Amino acid sequence: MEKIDGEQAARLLSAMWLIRLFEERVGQLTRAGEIDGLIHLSIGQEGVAAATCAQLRDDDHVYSGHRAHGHALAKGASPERVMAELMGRDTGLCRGLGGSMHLVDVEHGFMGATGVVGGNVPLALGSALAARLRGVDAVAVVFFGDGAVQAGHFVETVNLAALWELPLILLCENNGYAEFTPRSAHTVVERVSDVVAPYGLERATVDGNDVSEVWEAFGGFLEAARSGGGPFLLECLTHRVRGHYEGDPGRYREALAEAEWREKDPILRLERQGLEAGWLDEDALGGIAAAAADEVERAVRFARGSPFPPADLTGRMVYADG
Amino acid sequence: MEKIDGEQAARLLSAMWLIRLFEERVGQLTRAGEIDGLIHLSIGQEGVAAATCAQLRDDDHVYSGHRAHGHALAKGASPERVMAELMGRDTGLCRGLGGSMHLVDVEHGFMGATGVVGGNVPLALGSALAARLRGVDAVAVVFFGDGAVQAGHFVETVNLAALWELPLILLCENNGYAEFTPRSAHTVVERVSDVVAPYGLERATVDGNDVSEVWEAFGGFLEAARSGGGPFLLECLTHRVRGHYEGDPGRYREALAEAEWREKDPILRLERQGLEAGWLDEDALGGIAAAAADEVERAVRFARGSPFPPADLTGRMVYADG
Amino acid sequence: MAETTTIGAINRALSEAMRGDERVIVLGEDVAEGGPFTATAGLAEEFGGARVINTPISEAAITGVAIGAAQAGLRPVLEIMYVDFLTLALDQLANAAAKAHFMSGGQLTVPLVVRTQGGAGHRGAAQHSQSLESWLTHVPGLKVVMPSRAVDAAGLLASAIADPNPVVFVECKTLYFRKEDVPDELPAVPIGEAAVLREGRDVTIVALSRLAHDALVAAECLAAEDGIEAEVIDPRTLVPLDLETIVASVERTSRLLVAHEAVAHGGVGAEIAALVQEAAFDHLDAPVSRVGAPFAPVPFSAPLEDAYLPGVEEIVAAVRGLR
Amino acid sequence: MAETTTIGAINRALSEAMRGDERVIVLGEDVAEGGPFTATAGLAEEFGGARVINTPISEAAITGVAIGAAQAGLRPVLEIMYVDFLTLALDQLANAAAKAHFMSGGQLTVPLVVRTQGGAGHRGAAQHSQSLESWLTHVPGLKVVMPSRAVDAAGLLASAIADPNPVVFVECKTLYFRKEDVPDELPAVPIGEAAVLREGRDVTIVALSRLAHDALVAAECLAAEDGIEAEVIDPRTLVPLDLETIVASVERTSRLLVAHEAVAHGGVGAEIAALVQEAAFDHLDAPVSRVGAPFAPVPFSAPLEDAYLPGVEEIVAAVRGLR
Ligand SMILES: Cc1ncc(C[n+]2csc(CCOP(=O)(O)OP(=O)(O)O)c2C)c(N)n1
Ligand SMILES: Cc1ncc(C[n+]2csc(CCOP(=O)(O)OP(=O)(O)O)c2C)c(N)n1
Ligand SMILES: [Mg+2]
Ligand SMILES: [Mg+2]
Repeated sequence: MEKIDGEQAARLLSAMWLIRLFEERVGQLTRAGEIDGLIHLSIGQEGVAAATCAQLRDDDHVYSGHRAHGHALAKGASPERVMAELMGRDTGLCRGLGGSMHLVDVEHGFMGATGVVGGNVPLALGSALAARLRGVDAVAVVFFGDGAVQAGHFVETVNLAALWELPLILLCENNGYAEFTPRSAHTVVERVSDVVAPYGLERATVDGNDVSEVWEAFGGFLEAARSGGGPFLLECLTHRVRGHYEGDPGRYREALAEAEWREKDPILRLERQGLEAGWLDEDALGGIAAAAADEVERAVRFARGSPFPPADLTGRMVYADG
Repeated sequence: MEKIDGEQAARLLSAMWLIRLFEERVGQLTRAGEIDGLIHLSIGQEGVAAATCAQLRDDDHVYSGHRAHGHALAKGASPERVMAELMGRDTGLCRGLGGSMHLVDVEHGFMGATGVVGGNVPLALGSALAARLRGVDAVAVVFFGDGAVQAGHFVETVNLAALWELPLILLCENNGYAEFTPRSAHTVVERVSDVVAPYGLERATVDGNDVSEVWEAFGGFLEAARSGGGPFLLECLTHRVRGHYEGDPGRYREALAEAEWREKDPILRLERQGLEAGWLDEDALGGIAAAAADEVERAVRFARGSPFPPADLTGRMVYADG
Repeated sequence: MAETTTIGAINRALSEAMRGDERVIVLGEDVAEGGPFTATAGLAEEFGGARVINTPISEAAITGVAIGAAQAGLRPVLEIMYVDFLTLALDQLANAAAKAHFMSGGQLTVPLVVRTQGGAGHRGAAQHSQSLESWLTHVPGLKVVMPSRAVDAAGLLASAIADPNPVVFVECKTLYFRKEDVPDELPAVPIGEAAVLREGRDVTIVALSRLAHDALVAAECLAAEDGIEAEVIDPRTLVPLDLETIVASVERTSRLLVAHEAVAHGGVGAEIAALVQEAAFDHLDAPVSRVGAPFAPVPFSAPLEDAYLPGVEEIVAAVRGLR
Repeated sequence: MAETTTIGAINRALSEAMRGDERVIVLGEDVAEGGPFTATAGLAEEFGGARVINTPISEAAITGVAIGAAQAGLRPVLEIMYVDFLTLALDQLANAAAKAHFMSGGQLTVPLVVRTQGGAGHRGAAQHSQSLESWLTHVPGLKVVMPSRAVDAAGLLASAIADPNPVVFVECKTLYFRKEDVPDELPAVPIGEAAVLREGRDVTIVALSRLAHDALVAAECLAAEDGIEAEVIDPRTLVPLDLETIVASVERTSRLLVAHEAVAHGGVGAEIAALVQEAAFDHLDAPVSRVGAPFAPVPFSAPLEDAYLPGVEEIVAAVRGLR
């Protein structure tokens, strides 16, 4: 299986720093009242989005759920347009109609997030079905959380995917919590990869905070799916640093000790790995983070400077004309 | 595990003959236009209904699906009132409002059939939850087919049952077909008992046409559920002799060869077993079948002689007054 | 002219659409076997298992699959065997299919057709006999088609498959084997246009699906026995609704009856009554009247079901009641 | 008198019901944690995990579980976190809960309460902002309650829990933290009785949930600026609907406006308009007018959502439009 090298490490660090800083900024802007709505941040989970989407093509369709900013950015969505969407501007990815839980960027194959837990899992299978019928080698990927696995439409889809042997990669970010309750309150099956065992699809559980592990496991599945295999399930064990949503008091769980998190943090880990491997030096690392910070500020400026959508947009966007 | 003896064999043969002859008569009456609606017969599957329900108490709640005549009769519903229901009479179990797919006999703990495939599986779990909270040792049982297993609400319920460790016995009659398509067109998981493996509940797959096998396996689970265990899944491999519904051309599958079926037929098998064991002689066997035939004819006479419901019943039965 | 059944016309429209556009696929429970009503008979044989796909009993997931396939460029025609089971697919239909184009700011389109069938009269009892179209008309983003005639079923199905939006196509089981003469070339019927099935000056009857045929019978009876000339309109499409045709008729007749098989309370008739009393208030000589099922589930027992179901009698009585 | 929020009143009604009847249990996602709006806060601590049950994200199954538990003698209060996700539970609600008593010929009862909440205005976007109550009013066998005031929420929740039928209790997220003075003893409020919130001779405004409060503001503005005295009625219960109170008012005022937040097309306002124009045709000096959301999903962008949502302005304009 292909391992990451220095060049990729740099790309992945850029992607992770962009997501991290972008979402920290979104958190601030939410508290400041510049962004409103239901905001779910993926801080701490950036490694999964980065290490998977970096290996995908624009024609590989990605679907996601309510915690989707990182997936959209990693798949190539412009930070400016994502930020503008979160601020409800006309220049947003969805012209301000969708918001945080409904990001879509068709141009880059980010086919959409959803506010319905697990709701997009069957849609991704539909995209894989279309790829198979159209005879192209595109692969469909869907991100979902551990809480979605107990929803009927998830298992229904796993059964169909296995039955039809379609090029779908089910990507579970298992952060151990669904809203305010731990996985143990939702099921006796600790590992999501065990839930799908009966359907005989190839599956793996990896440390989602270890970018190279995710990269390699996903890369292997992707290669296989590209060449006619599938479906696959990759479970990434990860950690939600922030509350379920911005504003969540978060009293229901104790935060990881600072030191412990520094050990786990996918960004710091890859940085340490890069230094040890001699891929990057402190300056290079600093440069990557700084560039990401600039990009985020550009995004904020762009969004702030963008107009709100025209009043008649609501009525015009209900139906596609054909 | 408790084995069947002569006395039980006689009871089970009576139950099976009653179901067999009752349903053969229902088939005739359907073709004759005396019974209408969507009629699903369980001829060939009688062994499962008989060997399970015979071991249940009236306060053990049983739920079923669209192929439910046998379950209702085995649980103690009066053949007269079932037949009257199928003919839409006021003396029917449900006063003619429910029909074949909606038989209910609360007095005997037959809490209901449904036309929604798998729809009653969670209801049975709710009954088990109530038993647990009320501190009684009643056990809930739900019958469903192999086709229901691919429905999301089935797996959602299995997860909940395992999580809450409730006294529920999931009883699958796997006849290999869902309407006109074989199980292989619905899933790659051949055995239903394998579908629930991840949830760690105790489970077994038995020959559903072998009454003593079903009796013993179910008896074991029932005893365990009664004394605080559960949930359990019992998969009974069986065979649907008739089409999916009465009137179904049945072109989609070849019937078993007469001889082969005589080998499998749960009634003939138990009769042979009873003769070999010396439990019953040919006369006794003939008597059992004849008594069942009489009971069916009584049921037909009762139903034919019963009035249709009063015209205003429809409007009066929508809400319970309280 | 050739005689066909409604189901035959639907079957023909499906095979013609599949022949004309290889992006069209058909999926659903037992569709490769033709389904319980033979709507898809022969399709698997002609177009193969890759385009005519049997599915397990997983209404939610197969609806989501069809939506995703549509977003990826196919034109899926999904069959939900009974509208009663659309309840299991409603999250996907209402939250995903209906809103995708809107929420994506126009980036996504969902050229999906969901074929389903409703209606009672076959002793199917409460869970196999419902008429739930009014739920769908309350969901912006969905189009809802509900034809009464074979020729419209074929023509509207063709239009629905060609439409870039999700269309729910509601058929009626008790009309499936009704015979009708149709032109050899089945004409496309545009979505959103009502059909005036009978002209009349005294009263307008807007009737859906099966009730449209009953309305025609009722109209003849009213003409013969009461000298009342009823204009009978089949909206054919519920969303978008051709209100103009209805209002224009009421402006001439000054009386309106809306008839459908669904439970009257909360049915489509309520919306049509509310719209027309507002648009033609000064023309109405009597309140808009409605014929629909009583507020109860469908009873199984034959005499109760017959009494429950609205039909010719109820229409005639309601028109006579329009003082 | 004591000040409470709507959510506080609901929380209190739940704990009082659980104290008074041990058959009452509460289940739903995160309910033992109090839920996202604190409706169930403190219940797990007082009544324990056996009666306050967290569930996984399995809307269909937990609804079925609640139905089965109700049929077995418990009185479950199920929370579906957002009405938008009731779509996943609708098969169980419409095909099982609503029809069990009927289909069993009266043998089964389903004393179940489904608490859920809807409404927009919080920038929750299209999938967390819907108002879907009209779907439920089209399902015979369900009762539907939709209060606007804290005192009614508490009193009706008590009645719903005591009712032997399945009751869907539709709350409004943007009213949860509204403050209201309520009597120290919360009175039970019977299901099926409307409340006249304001008396007036010139026009009747029937307004649901959040819009009832907007209607009162609009009424003051109309009185001050136009000298129009509006009677404001909150039906409180949608099924059964207290039509008598509404019709009696319209017979005095001769004008009716129905206002709710749901999409107007196919909304509850259509049924009320259809019923009233039929029952009070000769009293109406103007067509029944409706205020509701436009035919579109709820947009996320703040200015668009604000423009989308019906409120005081729309009510005032509609009343002025009632020539
Ligand atoms: C069908 C549905 N039910 C309930 C909710 C409310 N809800 C939003 S997120 C969430 C928890 C999801 O947990 P998980 O899938 O693990 O994702 P995570 O938040 O951990 O990333 C719930 C219950 C919802 N959005 N959709
Ligand atoms: C939710 C739902 N979808 C589809 C149907 C139509 N239908 C009725 S029975 C059936 C097949 C059921 O197969 P299985 O569960 O194996 O039971 P069997 O008929 O073999 O006893 C189907 C698809 C239904 N009744 N309910
Ligand atoms: Mg999680
Ligand atoms: Mg089967």
